[in-house]
Amino acid sequence: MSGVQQIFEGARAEGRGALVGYLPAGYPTVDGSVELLSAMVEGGCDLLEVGIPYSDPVMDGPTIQAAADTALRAGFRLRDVLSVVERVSAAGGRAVVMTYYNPVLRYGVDAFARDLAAAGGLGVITPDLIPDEADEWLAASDAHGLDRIFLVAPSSTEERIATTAAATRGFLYATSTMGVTGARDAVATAAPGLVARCRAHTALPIGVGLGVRSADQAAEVAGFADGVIVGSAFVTAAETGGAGGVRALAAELAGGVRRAPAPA
Amino acid sequence: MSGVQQIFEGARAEGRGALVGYLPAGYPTVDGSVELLSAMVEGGCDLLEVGIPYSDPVMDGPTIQAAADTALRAGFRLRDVLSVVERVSAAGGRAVVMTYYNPVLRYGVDAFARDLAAAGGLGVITPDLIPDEADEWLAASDAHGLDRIFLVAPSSTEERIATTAAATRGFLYATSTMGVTGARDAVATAAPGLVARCRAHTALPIGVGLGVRSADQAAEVAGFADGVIVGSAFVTAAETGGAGGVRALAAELAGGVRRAPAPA
Amino acid sequence: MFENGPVSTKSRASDGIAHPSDHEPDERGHFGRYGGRFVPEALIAALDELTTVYDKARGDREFLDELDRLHRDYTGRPSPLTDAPRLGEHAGGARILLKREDLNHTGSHKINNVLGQALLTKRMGKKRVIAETGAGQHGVATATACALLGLECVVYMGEVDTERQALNVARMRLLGAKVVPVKSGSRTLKDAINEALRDWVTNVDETHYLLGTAAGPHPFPTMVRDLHRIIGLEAREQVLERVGRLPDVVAACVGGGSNAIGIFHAFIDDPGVRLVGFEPGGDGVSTGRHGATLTAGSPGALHGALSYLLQDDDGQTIESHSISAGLDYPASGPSTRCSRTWGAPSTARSPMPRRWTRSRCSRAPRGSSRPSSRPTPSRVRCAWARSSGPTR
Amino acid sequence: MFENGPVSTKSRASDGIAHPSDHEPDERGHFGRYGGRFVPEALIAALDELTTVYDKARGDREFLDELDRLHRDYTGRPSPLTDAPRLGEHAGGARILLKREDLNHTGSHKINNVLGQALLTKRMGKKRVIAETGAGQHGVATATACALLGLECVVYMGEVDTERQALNVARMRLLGAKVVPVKSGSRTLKDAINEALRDWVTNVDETHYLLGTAAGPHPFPTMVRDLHRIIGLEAREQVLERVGRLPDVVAACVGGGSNAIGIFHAFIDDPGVRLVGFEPGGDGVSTGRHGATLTAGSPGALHGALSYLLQDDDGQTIESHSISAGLDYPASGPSTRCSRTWGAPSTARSPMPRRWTRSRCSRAPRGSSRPSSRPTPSRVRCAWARSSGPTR
Ligand SMILES: Cc1ncc(COP(=O)(O)O)c(C=O)c1O
Ligand SMILES: Cc1ncc(COP(=O)(O)O)c(C=O)c1O
Repeated sequence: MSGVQQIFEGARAEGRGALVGYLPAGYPTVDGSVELLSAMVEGGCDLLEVGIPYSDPVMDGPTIQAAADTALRAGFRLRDVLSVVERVSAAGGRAVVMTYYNPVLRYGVDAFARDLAAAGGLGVITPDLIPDEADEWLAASDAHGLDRIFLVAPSSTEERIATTAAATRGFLYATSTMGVTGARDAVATAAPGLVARCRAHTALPIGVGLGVRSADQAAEVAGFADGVIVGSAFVTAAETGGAGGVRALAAELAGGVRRAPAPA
Repeated sequence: MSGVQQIFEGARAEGRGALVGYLPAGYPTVDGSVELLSAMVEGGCDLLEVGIPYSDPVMDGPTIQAAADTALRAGFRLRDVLSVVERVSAAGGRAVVMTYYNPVLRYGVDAFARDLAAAGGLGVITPDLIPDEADEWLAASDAHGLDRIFLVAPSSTEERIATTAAATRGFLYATSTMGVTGARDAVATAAPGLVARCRAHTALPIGVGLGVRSADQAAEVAGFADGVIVGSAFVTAAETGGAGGVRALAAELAGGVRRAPAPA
Repeated sequence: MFENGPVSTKSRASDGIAHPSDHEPDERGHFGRYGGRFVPEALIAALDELTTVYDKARGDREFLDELDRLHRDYTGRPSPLTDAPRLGEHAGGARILLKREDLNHTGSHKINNVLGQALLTKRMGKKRVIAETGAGQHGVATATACALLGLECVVYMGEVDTERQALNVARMRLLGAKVVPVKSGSRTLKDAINEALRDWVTNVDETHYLLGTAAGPHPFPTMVRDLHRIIGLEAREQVLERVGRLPDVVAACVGGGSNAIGIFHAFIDDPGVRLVGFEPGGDGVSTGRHGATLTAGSPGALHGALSYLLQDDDGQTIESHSISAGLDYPASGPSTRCSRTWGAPSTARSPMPRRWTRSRCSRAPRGSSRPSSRPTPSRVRCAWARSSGPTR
Repeated sequence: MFENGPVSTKSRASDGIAHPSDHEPDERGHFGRYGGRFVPEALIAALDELTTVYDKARGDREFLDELDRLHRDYTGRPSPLTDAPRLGEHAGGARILLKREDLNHTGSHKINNVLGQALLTKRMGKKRVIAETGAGQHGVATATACALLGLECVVYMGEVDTERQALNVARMRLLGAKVVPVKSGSRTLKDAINEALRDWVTNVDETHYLLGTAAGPHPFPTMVRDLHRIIGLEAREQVLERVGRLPDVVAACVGGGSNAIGIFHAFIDDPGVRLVGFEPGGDGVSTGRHGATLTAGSPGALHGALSYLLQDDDGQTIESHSISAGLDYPASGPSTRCSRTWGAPSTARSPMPRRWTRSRCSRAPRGSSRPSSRPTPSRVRCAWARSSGPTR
């Protein structure tokens, strides 16, 4: 079983959902991001999603865009993500990278997989890469033992859910709403249905993301999904409260995923 | 013989050219224009050309345009030209009006002829009316005994010179150059030839205008034409020297027209 | 269900000049009382030359073919007729068809006239062209034709207009024209024409004045009208082909009148077709700040022709006002004028359309003095609209 | 001596979509290595729907006729081919012919694509259209088509572009579109596309993203190309009719690549015809401040397709620069990309034209990894020019 899947299974064994926390590498600086990610782990995140700041983040709302801009303006370079992963992994964190495809393509798909694996990274989430276009990445991730986390959406057909799940390793990322990243007041009503549809096609753990920002929402999501993915809310917490704010939010959300019983 | 022609014949009898001076009525004010025109007579002008300020004076250069604008801004109304003519005539001046056609058309062609004749005016110079379009004006000027001074240009054909001269009464106005009003350094070389061509078609006196500003130029023109017509130079003299300046220029030009022998 | 293939129309661009109509002025360019030549004698020779060269060109296959070729390959004629169903719905269910002169090269009907006159300029052996412009459309068209044919080009434009239409000034300069901002008078279109006339008087030997609308001294109103007749010739054929019958109404905006007479002309002899000209209403005809020369003007001579003017009691021109720089002109052409009802209906200064008549304008008795006030059966209307007119 | 009558050409506007060529991508939209779909999964259903509806429309006479009718009566097609003899002389004696897409309604080739997609939007039952725009030409065309067909329209435009192209912003608003100034990133075209994609992901159910160039995820590059193929189909017929033979060179400016592929496509199988694309040189390719993506870019995925990009060593997009707002885009479409010579000739960063090849792009083996450096016989060139491109 893959490294990432084990984390989900571990949480499930504890009768709860896994908590996945996102922050961009290099935000607000490279060292600063290591500190924030470590605080996430301390607060209770099971898995870190380390974002690669990118010039054209089409799946991201204003909060994450601004953080990526800050990181790029502070001089973030692609290789920095490897050192961030290496340092948080060394400190006991377990991390996947979340990245748009072009930086990987430019680095070299196989080279990136090799270097990420060497740095201790467990896998990659690819928001703008669908399995149909992923031949090179499938090969590289196989070669270097990385998990590959593809996304499904409420608009995905049964057939696409099936083929996407088949290409996925680690967990299947279900975007709970049509839209870009950003904390929302309510978890979209489409999420439970989407997760249910996914279960029909795969035994993989299913993580739900987009919009979660409170313990209550985390509890709600953990009620039907295997993992709760939180991004923008962590960026906002970092902005306003630094490492302490991130640690506190992680703790709150960790409480949330423990409140509801995990789905059978 | 017409009133205007008599003036030319009188000058010829003295062995000299006639001096025709132009100033716009109402410039700088109605009373001021009477004073300036009187100064012209005192200085030695044989005939006054009283201009009607008009909004769209296409045959005039910047000097006369500006004077017309000043008069209009000072409140000049069309009927004022009648009182100006009346006052300068009462003071012994002899005057024709120079006007674009539209003000006359608007006043009523016959009414204008009637009222101008009643005010003592001798005739009208019409820079934008050719005999071809002048049926109404020919009738009105006949009815009220006014001279009608049409223009010929260097570009006029022999045929047009002949028909224009035939429609003309008083004197034939030869524009010495292709162009608009404005003092020039040299009298255009086209003038003597044009006058000579006119002589072949008419026994009318011929006045030459456009560009004259000095005694020397006046003498030169008087060498081949029967009258010298001066406009912009008088406006400039009025601007800079008032009635005294106008009187002095008239005197200088009057000397000029006496210097050369009139053509036989 | 729909026909396809290229726009089909039989008329050639040159047909309006090649085939004189039944609506010609007298030989000195009078449409009834209107038109003629109210210009300095110095210009008569040039106007006569233009008349002669134009009359010869009208019968010269080579000239006509060249004009046709340019209008097809350069201007993009025929211009389409576009159905505007949503506008028609908005207007209460009318079927509204737009004659697309905006699709011509340089963006307006102006090029129809400009190319013809530019070719005539070459025929006259002249190397320099001057033009007036208001909105800049005519200036751009003229600068374009001059660039095409290698002619020197000077465009007079009121200083006020150079500011509000700066983009067109830039276009003209890009095309190699010299743009002269005119600072005299009201610093708008009428003063640009004054300045162009002054230039012409001075340089008439080597210069053609490429006048931009169906105004000015003979032969301009007739020549400009004829060069624009293709608008109506095409439109009439297109509407018959598309709809199977003639329209109830043909409407056009009236500045100097060239696009209006260009489209109206083909329908003058169609008794069932009402012809409606829209004049710029400015702030409203009752305010005096408008450009509704036909509705609220009176007969007068300006810029070389007797026509309808905005003028005060002394015959001084009144500045016109319009939200559209291109319609901001205090007179309009004598060939549109000839079909106006003489007399002043009671609606003259109200915001209601004004009635015109469509009299035969050819060889009407001259010198017929002032308009009588006999009202005439209405078939042509002149309306004003607060915001009619082109936006560029 | 001259032929007259309307522009004659046999091609219909819809021919480019009705008749697939020999230069089709694979069924997932790959032109060789390029193209494809590098987008969030959330959009795949919409792209699949679009592909299906488009494929069906291509064979539907009623759809094709409606498109033809609009292009004839509304757009003004066929657009003329204009001889530019003075430019030819200036260029040393070449005969230069201009394909006049500028005469189309809304002033550019953009309308070819826009009308097609707007009709497809109606077919999909969607009521809302979003679009990106740079210079504003595509935005104006889209706002126009939406006004025509009664669709809601939102146009994303970089804040920098809204300022330098304020006139087009006004036009779009006049046409009833909502213009959203995009304040993220470089605040130009690429960020407008990002923002449009974000809107699309969020509102994809009722919204069609009317992409303006031959870029983006499948089926856009193929569909936009085919909607523009009429440019080349007409031009090829017109040049044969006018000159009696094919041209030596066909040249086009390359922004996203839609006008270029639109005209090139008809000549791909003519071995004697060189195809030359001009890219924006900005301050010069050597300065790095330019928009010459094919000359100085490298393969990458942006805005949904694998193509050539201006990017740094980390794959971050580099801002493009051009004096022309319309060419200021850091990528270009995969269907132009497919004919580029793989490999980097020594002229890659010099101001010399760069060689392309015209390989058959259909169903090339996928996943063929990075470009080999085998130089290929040149028949297509890619040049850059310091000041090429449209001025509006
Ligand atoms: C597009 C357009 N239409 C109409 C006019 C008005 O002129 P006319 O009445 O001569 O057609 C203008 C004047 O500039 C114009 O640019
Ligand atoms: C007139 C015109 N031509 C060309 C382009 C470049 O786009 P493309 O390369 O897709 O033709 C634009 C872009 O706005 C344009 O407006």
